[in-house]
Amino acid sequence: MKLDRRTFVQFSLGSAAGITLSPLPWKLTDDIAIWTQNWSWVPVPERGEVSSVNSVCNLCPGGCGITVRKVGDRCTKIEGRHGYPVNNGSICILGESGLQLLYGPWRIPSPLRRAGKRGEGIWEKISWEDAITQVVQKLRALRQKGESHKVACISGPNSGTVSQLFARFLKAYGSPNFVQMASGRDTEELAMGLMHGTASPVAYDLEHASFILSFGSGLIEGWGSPVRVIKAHSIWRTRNLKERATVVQIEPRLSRTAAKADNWYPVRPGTEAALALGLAHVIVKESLYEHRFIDNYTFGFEDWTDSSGGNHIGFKRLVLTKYAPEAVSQVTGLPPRKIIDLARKFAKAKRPLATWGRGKGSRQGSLYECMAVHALNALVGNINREGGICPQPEVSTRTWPEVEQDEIARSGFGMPRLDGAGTDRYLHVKYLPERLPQAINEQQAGAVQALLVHEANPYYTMLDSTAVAEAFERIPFVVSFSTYLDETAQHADIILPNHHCLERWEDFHTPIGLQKPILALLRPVVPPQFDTRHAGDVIINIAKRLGGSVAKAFPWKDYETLLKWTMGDKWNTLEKRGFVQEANYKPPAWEEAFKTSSGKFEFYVKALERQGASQPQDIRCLPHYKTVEPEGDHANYPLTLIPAESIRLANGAIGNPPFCTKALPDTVLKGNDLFVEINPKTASNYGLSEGDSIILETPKARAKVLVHLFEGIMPEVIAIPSGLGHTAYDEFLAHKGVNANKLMGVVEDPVSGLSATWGARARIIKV
Amino acid sequence: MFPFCFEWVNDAAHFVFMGSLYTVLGLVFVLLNYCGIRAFLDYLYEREVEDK
Amino acid sequence: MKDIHSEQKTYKFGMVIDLDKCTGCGACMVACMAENNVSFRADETDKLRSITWMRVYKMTNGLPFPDTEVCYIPRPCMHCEGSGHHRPAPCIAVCPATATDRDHETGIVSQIYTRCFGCRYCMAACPYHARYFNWWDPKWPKGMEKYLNPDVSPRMRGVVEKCSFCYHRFQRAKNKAYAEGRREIREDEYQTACAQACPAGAITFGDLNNPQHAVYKLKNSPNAFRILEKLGTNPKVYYLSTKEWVRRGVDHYLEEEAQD
Amino acid sequence: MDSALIPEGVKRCSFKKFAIWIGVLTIPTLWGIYAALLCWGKALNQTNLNDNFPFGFWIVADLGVIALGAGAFFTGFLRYILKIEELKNIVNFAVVIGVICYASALGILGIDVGQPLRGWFIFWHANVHSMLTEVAFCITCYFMVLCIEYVPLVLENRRIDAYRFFHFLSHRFHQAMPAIAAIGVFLSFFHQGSLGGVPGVLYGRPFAYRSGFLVWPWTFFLFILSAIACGPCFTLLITWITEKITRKQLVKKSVKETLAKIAGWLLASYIVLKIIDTIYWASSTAPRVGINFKSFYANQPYGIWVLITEVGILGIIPAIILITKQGRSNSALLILASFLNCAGIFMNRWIMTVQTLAVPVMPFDKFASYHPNWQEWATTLLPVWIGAMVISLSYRYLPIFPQERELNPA
Repeated sequence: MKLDRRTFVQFSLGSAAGITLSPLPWKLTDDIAIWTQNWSWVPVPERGEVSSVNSVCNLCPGGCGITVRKVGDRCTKIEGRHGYPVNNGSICILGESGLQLLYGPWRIPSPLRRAGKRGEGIWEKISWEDAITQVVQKLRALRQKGESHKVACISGPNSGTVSQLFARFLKAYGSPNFVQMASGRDTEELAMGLMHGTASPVAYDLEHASFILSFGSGLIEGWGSPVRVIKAHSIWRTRNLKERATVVQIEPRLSRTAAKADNWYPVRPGTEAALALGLAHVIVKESLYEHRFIDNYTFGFEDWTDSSGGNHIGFKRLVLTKYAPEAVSQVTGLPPRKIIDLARKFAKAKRPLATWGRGKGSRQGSLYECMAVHALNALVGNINREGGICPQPEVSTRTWPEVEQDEIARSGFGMPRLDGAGTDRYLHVKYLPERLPQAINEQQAGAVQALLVHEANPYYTMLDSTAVAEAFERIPFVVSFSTYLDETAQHADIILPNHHCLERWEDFHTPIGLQKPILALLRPVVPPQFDTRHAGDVIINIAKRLGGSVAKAFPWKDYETLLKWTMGDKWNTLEKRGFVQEANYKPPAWEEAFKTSSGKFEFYVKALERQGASQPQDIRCLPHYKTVEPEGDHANYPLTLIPAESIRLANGAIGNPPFCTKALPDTVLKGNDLFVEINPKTASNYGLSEGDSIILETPKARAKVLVHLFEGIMPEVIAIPSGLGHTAYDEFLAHKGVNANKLMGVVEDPVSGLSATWGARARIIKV
Repeated sequence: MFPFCFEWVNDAAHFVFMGSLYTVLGLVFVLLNYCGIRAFLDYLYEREVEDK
Repeated sequence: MKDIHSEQKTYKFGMVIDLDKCTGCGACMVACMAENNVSFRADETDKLRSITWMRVYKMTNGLPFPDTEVCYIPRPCMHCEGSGHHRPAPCIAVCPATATDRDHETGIVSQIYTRCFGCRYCMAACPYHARYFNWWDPKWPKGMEKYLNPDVSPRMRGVVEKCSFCYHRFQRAKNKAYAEGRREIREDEYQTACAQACPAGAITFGDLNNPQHAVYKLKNSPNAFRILEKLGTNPKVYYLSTKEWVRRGVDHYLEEEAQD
Repeated sequence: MDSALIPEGVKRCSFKKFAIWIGVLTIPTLWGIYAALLCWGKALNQTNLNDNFPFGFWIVADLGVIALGAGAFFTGFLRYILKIEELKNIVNFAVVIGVICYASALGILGIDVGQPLRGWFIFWHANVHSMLTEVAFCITCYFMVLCIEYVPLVLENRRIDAYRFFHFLSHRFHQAMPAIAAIGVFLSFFHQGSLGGVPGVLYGRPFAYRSGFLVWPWTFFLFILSAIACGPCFTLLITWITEKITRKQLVKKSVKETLAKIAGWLLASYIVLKIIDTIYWASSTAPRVGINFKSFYANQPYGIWVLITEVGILGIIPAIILITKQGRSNSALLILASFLNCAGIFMNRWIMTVQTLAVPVMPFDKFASYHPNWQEWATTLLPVWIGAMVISLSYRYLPIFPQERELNPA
């Protein structure tokens, strides 16, 4: 057949018609649709046998019980454990994001050795054998040179056996420089130690309180054990109107807690102690205090005379003379009327309770402020009582045998601590983590030859990040035990990655603020996902390799053996139930409650007589208000910067997981730019409107941020979200926003030496 | 959607709506075929039609 | 829109959220994301393109410092009942491909991802912004797909998704009940992920028709209200608040309308 | 070169010139195709659309071009059903414009939906209660009808007509045209209305929601009326542009004026009804859900000026021009009025789509604004270039304008 144009056209038209009428197009249309429903790049979760494992979450000091739902060998969900005494089935935003931390790309897959410059992020994968050998060689060399005291160790604020292992290691090795990261409990322990004679954190009976006076505590922002406190908050809200608890929030910013409170009293940042003492003034003046307690179980309320005949003023005289509502009003900015009202309401409430610890309570804070707040609690007599406070109890475990130090260890351990804790200047504190970078920077190079970091991310979480970075520069050998590639790990020389908390055994002691002691057990829910090892095992291994008395201090085969040994008779219950609770624990009655030298609750803390000669002795020993002035003068830095903490934004050693970052409102972060909150009044003074770019500058650093106008913040105050500005981790967290810690310097508490920083002076420049 | 589909419901909405659709489609189909067939017949018999 | 299951036990699942208790902590948002395989991206700050089946809104009373007040409003899909056959939920009425429908057994407004072809008419119809479009292919960083829940299929790009009241949990509970020879599921057997996680216990979930369920009593409280009630969407999500400005703040009122 | 294809007795530019013209049009076309490929390949994040604006420029363009394309069915309706014989001189061109408009609408929808490959689910799993289903069914059917109306025009090409079969086929089609036009009219009235129903039924969106008659909200009827008011004007506008480009008069003035007069009266009645509707909506529909209609216009750029511009400047003014004899007999005014009319309808579609979504419904929600990005512009303008090509080709090779020979004697 000749193919001319006509035939061609006919043929084409014919075949087109033929194909159209055939089932082919229909079949294709259908197939394509089915293809779009089964794209290979959309994951199909594998099915498998469903099971669940109970454990404990240790992402924060809250210690919630968790139930991990598993499908096959995959963890698919973390839920609150039903019947668990802390959280009973509920869980917080961070805890339920835990699987993103477990499976995320920010995990460190194996031991790493730095291959590029510090912080450059170029790593070489090495074997565990190699990695440990290198650490051991370095430590051995230092020890042989008699420089064992030049090894420092920073551990998380957690009180479990792993932290203690590190402390023990340093002791056996021969260095005094074991430091735990800062937290609010440092100051609480100190205040309790001084006033009650029991150095433990404060346990609050929130559930039974009927009037909660919070001095800036972010009760529902992650303060204390977050889920437990939110649950208590719901109890306050549940009772019928008559019995409904009243919550009063003292804070310059309308935080979530302030928003949910019945009354929000904004005071100038840093003046909370003055208000507490002003309230005490009214309570004392109007004799609204609990006479039975004050008269019988306290010391230093009234003026007193010592054995040598010296006259001392008491708390009563102090507050009556110095903290009249008008004077306090001048300081705090709160009208006298409100102060008087608040004091009366507080004192007359059935079970009033004052809480201390700004934000999440993760910053140390001023000792006198803490004492002033607890003096309030003492005034209303709610010590060791229902709805009151008591020293936080612990479940006892077996004590490890004393470390037998060899000569090197003895001499190294005997050297003064770098941070100065325990010296005459800082008599009452164990560690001064926030002083450490400064101490390192002040001394000649080489004060610290090697640093071990465990469960902490000091490079990010410590105040004055610039100084911290400098201190790191001065340390030639940094070993990180981190699970994640955080900032500290990024600036380490060797990383010995720890198991994720869902992959390991560990003990967890009473969550912060709980009145009933609990001992709980983290257990491996899944086998290790990467080539990681338990930090406890690694440190035992290192000790054994170092040999001699160091090895002898660790008679246990491995961490699991040690844990079982330490838990003693509680192990079986722990393994079976996951926790041991002394549900019937009751704090001792007033008669036996106080272990102070006077045997009473001390308004006048005799132990402070020896310290801080800059002030008259009587004032020194009594809770009083003294401004903690941040760096910078008012003329140059007319504004005040405070951190804004949120439960949706983890600002501790654990980086915020992607889910939590996703849950952040768009008034915190826009792209990679951070918003700071400014009152519209202040903003209009600077000609700023919503979303404007500004340079925020403090004496420590400057940063470019965006303006978010918020009526809920005090004029002249700027709030910066705390927890962003990471430089490590991954694309889901790094380079988003600004690290608030960078902008704030360390302000040393004059008496304790702990960091009393609550903010910074600042100025803004419109760009 | 056809009346034998599992989602089909015997109600006014379906009758009216789908009914209209099928009517229209049917009409168009009939018209097209009518034109085509008539034209084909014209072509076969070379019928000259009066100009429009 | 079909009535063929008349012999079946039917429920009307709904939610009551106590705004006095809600602390705006966001646990519900993440519980939902974790349960329902919601994808995430490096930058989720554009909230107009961020999938959050459960989203916590913040409402302020508009007064200046220091009289400012704030209330948090968790907003799942309202699972609107609409009014009768002729006016179903706004989204159901408009979906051209019947990809969203009211489940006869549970009253849940469903969404069939594999059927949705992404016209987004339902999103235009929904006044609550409860519906979200997949503007991107969902991607999980390597290794993270391990935590995905096999009971919920991950969505593909170009389709609309929304809160399902954790429907798969209902099916799980129902299967269990049937296996145990029960026709009805118990209140505690079927709870949504957000209700389960909420640390404040602010979210109560259950059968609104069942007097034994907590939601039944709560929804009749004088403090109960719904968002945009006047539109007639008839949501199955109720809220509780003792604060007048909150109750009034979630709907429109003409100036002359007296305080209720 | 292609003289054998060009209709007899008319003058056309050289093939080279024509090829350059088509070539020029290809450039923006490729730009548009590139944008479309981006949207298909990388998903719809390539646009400025978001969860607050699930509908945007594309949907506006869809509603707009379908309204503008109404010239085809309405002229057909006047010509074949009302037997206004004079309009046979413009009906062909109206059909060409109609085909382009409807093809554009379908094409844009093909980019707009998230899963175009399963777009046919709208037919397979149809929800008969959805206005969009009605729209999809009608415009698909009507597009088919338009194609059938366009085919006889193609068959009239000299070369094709030379084939005897096509000659006969063309003839038979012409015979069937009134019936086809009738089907087209039926379909068109419905889908133009349904397009109005698309926003009108959104009872969760008080800005768009309208009460109505049976299942049809008032916007249903307003959209029909506005479409048939602007369709003919759009035909006139395109005719004018074609005349400008070809530098020839193609349609007699009397024909245009007839069409303009009809369009004018339709527009006038539309505007009256629109005002009544707006008053009723502002005074009754919106207050019933607690909303003072002023609050709809509280956020810029959607201030009250929107209403004034749409109804006043782009409605009342062209209506007055078109219904007065002096107005429409002045060519410049006629074109101005046609343009304002079309712009007004387009603006109406924008408002009913975008402003509806911009106005926050939950009182604690934030107002959001929207503007299309380049991908949306490029794809939305794609039909303009392709349309220009189709018109150019049709004009060159097909006897679209019966009066051309008479008006431009060789």
